[in-house]
Amino acid sequence: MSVFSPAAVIAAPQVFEVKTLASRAATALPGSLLESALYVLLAVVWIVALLALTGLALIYLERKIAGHFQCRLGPMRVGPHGIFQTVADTIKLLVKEDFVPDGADKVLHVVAPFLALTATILLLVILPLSPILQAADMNIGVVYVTAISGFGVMGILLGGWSSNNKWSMIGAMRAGAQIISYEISATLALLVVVLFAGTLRLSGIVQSQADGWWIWRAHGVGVVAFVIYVIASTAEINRTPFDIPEGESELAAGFHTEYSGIRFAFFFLAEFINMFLVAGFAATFFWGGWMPFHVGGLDGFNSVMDLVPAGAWFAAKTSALVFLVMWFRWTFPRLRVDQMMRLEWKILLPVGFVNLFAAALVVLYGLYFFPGT
Amino acid sequence: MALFDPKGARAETRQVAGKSVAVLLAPRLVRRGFLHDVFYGLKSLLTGMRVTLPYGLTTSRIVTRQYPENRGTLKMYERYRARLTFIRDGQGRHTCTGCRNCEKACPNGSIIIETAKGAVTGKNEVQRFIWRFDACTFCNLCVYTCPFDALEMKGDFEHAVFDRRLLVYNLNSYAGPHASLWDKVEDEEQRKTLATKISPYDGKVPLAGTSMAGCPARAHGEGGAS
Amino acid sequence: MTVQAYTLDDLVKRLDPQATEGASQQYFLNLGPQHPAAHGVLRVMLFLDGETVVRAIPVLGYIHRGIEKMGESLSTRQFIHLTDRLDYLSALMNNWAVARTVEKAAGIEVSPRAEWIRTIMAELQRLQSHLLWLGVLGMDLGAFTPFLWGFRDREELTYIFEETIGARLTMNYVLPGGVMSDIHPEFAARVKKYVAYIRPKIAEYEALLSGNVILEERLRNIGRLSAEDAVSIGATGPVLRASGVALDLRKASPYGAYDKLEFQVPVGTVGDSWDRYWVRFEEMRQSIAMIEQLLGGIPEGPHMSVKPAVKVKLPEGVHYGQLETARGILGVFIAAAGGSDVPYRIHLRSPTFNNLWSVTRLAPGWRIADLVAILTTLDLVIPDIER
Amino acid sequence: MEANELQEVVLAFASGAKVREKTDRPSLTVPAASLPDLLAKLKADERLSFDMLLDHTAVDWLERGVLELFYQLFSTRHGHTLTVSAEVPREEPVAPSVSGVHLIAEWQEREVYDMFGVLYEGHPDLRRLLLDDSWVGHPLRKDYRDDHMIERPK
Repeated sequence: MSVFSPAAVIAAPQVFEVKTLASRAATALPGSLLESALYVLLAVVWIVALLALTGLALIYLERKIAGHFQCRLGPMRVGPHGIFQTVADTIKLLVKEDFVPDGADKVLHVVAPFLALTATILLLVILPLSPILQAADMNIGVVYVTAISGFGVMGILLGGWSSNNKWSMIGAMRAGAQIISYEISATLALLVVVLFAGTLRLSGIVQSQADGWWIWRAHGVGVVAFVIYVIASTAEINRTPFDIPEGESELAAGFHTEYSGIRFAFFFLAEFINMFLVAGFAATFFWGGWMPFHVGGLDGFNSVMDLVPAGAWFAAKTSALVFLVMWFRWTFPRLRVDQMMRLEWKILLPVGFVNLFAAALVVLYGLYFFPGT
Repeated sequence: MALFDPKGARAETRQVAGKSVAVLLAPRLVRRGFLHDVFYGLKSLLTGMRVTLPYGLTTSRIVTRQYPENRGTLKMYERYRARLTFIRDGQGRHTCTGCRNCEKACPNGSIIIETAKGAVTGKNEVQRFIWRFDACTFCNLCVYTCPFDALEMKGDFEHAVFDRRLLVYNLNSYAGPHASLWDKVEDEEQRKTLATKISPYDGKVPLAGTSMAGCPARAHGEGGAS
Repeated sequence: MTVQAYTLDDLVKRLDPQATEGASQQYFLNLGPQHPAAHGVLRVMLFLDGETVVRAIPVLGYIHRGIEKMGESLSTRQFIHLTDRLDYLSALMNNWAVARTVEKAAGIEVSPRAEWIRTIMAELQRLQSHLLWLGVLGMDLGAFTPFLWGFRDREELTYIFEETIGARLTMNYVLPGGVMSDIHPEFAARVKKYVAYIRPKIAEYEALLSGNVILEERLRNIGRLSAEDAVSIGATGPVLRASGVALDLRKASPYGAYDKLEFQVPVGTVGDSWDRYWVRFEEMRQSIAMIEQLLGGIPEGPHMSVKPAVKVKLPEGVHYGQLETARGILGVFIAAAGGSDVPYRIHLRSPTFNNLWSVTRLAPGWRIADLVAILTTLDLVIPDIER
Repeated sequence: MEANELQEVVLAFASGAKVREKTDRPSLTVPAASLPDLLAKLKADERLSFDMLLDHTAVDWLERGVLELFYQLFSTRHGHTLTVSAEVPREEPVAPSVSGVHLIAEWQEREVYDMFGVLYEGHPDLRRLLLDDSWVGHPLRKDYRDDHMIERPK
């Protein structure tokens, strides 16, 4: 039963069947090894393309948006409105001398940026962009996300430590304390959604929002969890107001002071893709991911919403969140290192725990919207 | 009660340095416990975000000007001190007498004047007015002290060259007397002699105005941007 | 001789963690001379314990140009153009300080119009200096946007200077006897327009920065300078006023047209970074109010009372003049041998010299990030310190 | 307090002090040895309360063979000023440090040491301030010469 007239034209809400590239490869395997290999290759190409393209796009966007916030134009020279600026910069970074400073721990110095980027790539694998565009899915998805995002700090710590530079060292130590602390709050916020969705599988979490996104279905708890997640994950990706490990005006670049050329580019790329990932996960957990805007029961309305492809929903939500994070950066000053820790341990963490407890009560008594469906 | 009250400054009168002074006391910040601080802290952040949002979303507040593109319309203010030049009348005559007041006024010796007895008038006249653009600090004292209003600072831009020796100028393209003396010269030939352009300067600073590899010759004395 | 001078190396050796047993957690770190928060070439040697500053040793001399030595062979009129290069953000006030001292020494009368022009220009420049400081403060504390906004608003002011003076930064405008050129015919209209433009911008800064909880956290109670210490250090300007001493030469011994103006002196209560921030912020408002009052009545008259050809001879003796720049009291000490316009010795007491010294008092116990906040609220201009 | 009155009051304080002529402020010359005591007394006295050492510098009077140290004092309470000067011989320029009285004297004295070579007895940290430690000579002395100095053409 629908309230909207197009119901006659539009069929009942689409049922989203999730087919990840990995599962396709797995199903193809007994039949055709070639097909399976093709799917694996496709997944690899997809991840690399996603990495490169989002990287390029985000860096360009950040510059443009920063420019506009600051009454500037941003890049304007390379290509129309400077759209090839990032490409030009990438080429510059590629051909730049890639040096290891004197007295640095050579192996670790070289490995660190790869570690940082590896964590990012591992997270990209599981990010559900649409029902069909997800490289892999797993039943412990949330645990995986939490574990891997904590792994990224390794690269930063090693990079800072191996540089043989006191500024880098301070930056790395700050990063270690910061990322590990905020990991807790981010996880607590995600657990709220896990409670509601009843699954750790990311595609399952998205599908659990077919009747409405958790941010509003879960009453106030969802909003609080969302705010905590946004704050904590902004801190996790070292962006203003939590760019303490880099601290341009304090540490002169922090952990990547001594990096140049391609390895600096890796840190840089990892940082931007992390922003995309954080926005993507926030969208997935709280804004329904690729799930269109649905209201449980309003089938006609829901099917109108389904006309917009799932991937576009994801892109729109993620872009909005990316803009939010950039907006933070171009508005706020930076916190001090101990204030940042205080914010985590004295404000976010208690609020997060209380919120999780409240969420448990809400789930227990089925107080959220459309509990039956 | 918000954390910061902009109107919270208290006015009072204080005795300082033997006088009573009207002062405005800085407001202190209000802290009233956890919930109050978190709520108003968040609110203050949102206030800041509200201020920046219109900037981020629209392009109307951009103030950047794109420089080489707007070169044609770019106007410097008339008083802008960029390049020392002679003021010339319609016939291109200057009013410098070579009195050296500007040379003496120059704080760092950027001006060197060479004078000689003029062949035609028999009076002391300026041979070469050398201005070292590379050393000049644009303090304007030469223009200020000139008793004959012979100098001015022009507002052109784009003076970059690849060799600082090219920044040594000879301001007078002809070695001649003060403009008022010209009228006393009646002979047409002599006038021509007066207006003859002098050769590129080859005195103490040899390269001024001449060409060298990679640097095209520039007319000395006139024209800034080429 | 019993008095022994020593060197920085000696000091470092004395503090070296290897030399002092059981203090192995402590280390040296150079903040500067090339550091984003050093605003130029200030070098602060930090002796750190973790991130906490144990001792801060400012090391100067990276931009010392010997202006005082140069002044011994330049006439005062020529010397004035060098003062542009001290505190380049209050170039005009530096000019004025020397010009005033020379005028007082040589007994030169200055027309009310010249004094009016000097005053309004000085206030415009104070506003310009504080705008730049506000932007830089934002950047030092991690907010990049106010930095460019500050430059945007300051740019409009430099256009006003450029139109009348012909220079944007190194102005060399105030000479003994008056000012170099009369104001541009459009000056008053432009300033009026600017005042209308800047008021809403100040409100924007207030909403963006003053009210921001992060900024408050970064500044509140950081680097408290007590009034006694501030006076003993000889801190002046906003730094002293933030410590609660309302010493402002514009009030204490009015010069120019300040005696005709009504304004309040913003002072702090405890002398922390927040007070220094607020005092400067409020000074911008007071400057705008002063500019508005000044625009009300432009006196007629000559802008210069000394002919360019006249040498301003300094009578024999010691002359001292002072004036409130954007950063505090600039003192000009002239010892003249007499009969010449070239001083025998000229010395400049720059406000930031003393203000910087307070770092050695303020920094210990705070973290690197706080040190940056302290440095930025001291509003340092390094060429002014080193002359 | 009027300038003359101020001078009289201060003269009563300092033994061996004379009024320094040819200055535009109340000034006196005192023996260098009495400086710290005098400045401390001037600071402590209620009527004078010279609590701020605005400026300290020196002048090299080459012909007389002395370095004259100038202390510009200012009272933030009363707003009056006082110039105290003291002479030390050029050849053996030793003066007592006043950094115990006014904190900033520590740096001002370092600058004067740097530029004039005046050695301050009891200074806690007597190093060069603006020039490098390896610098030879004290540049603001009138007879200072080095290879890079250019004479201003007359």
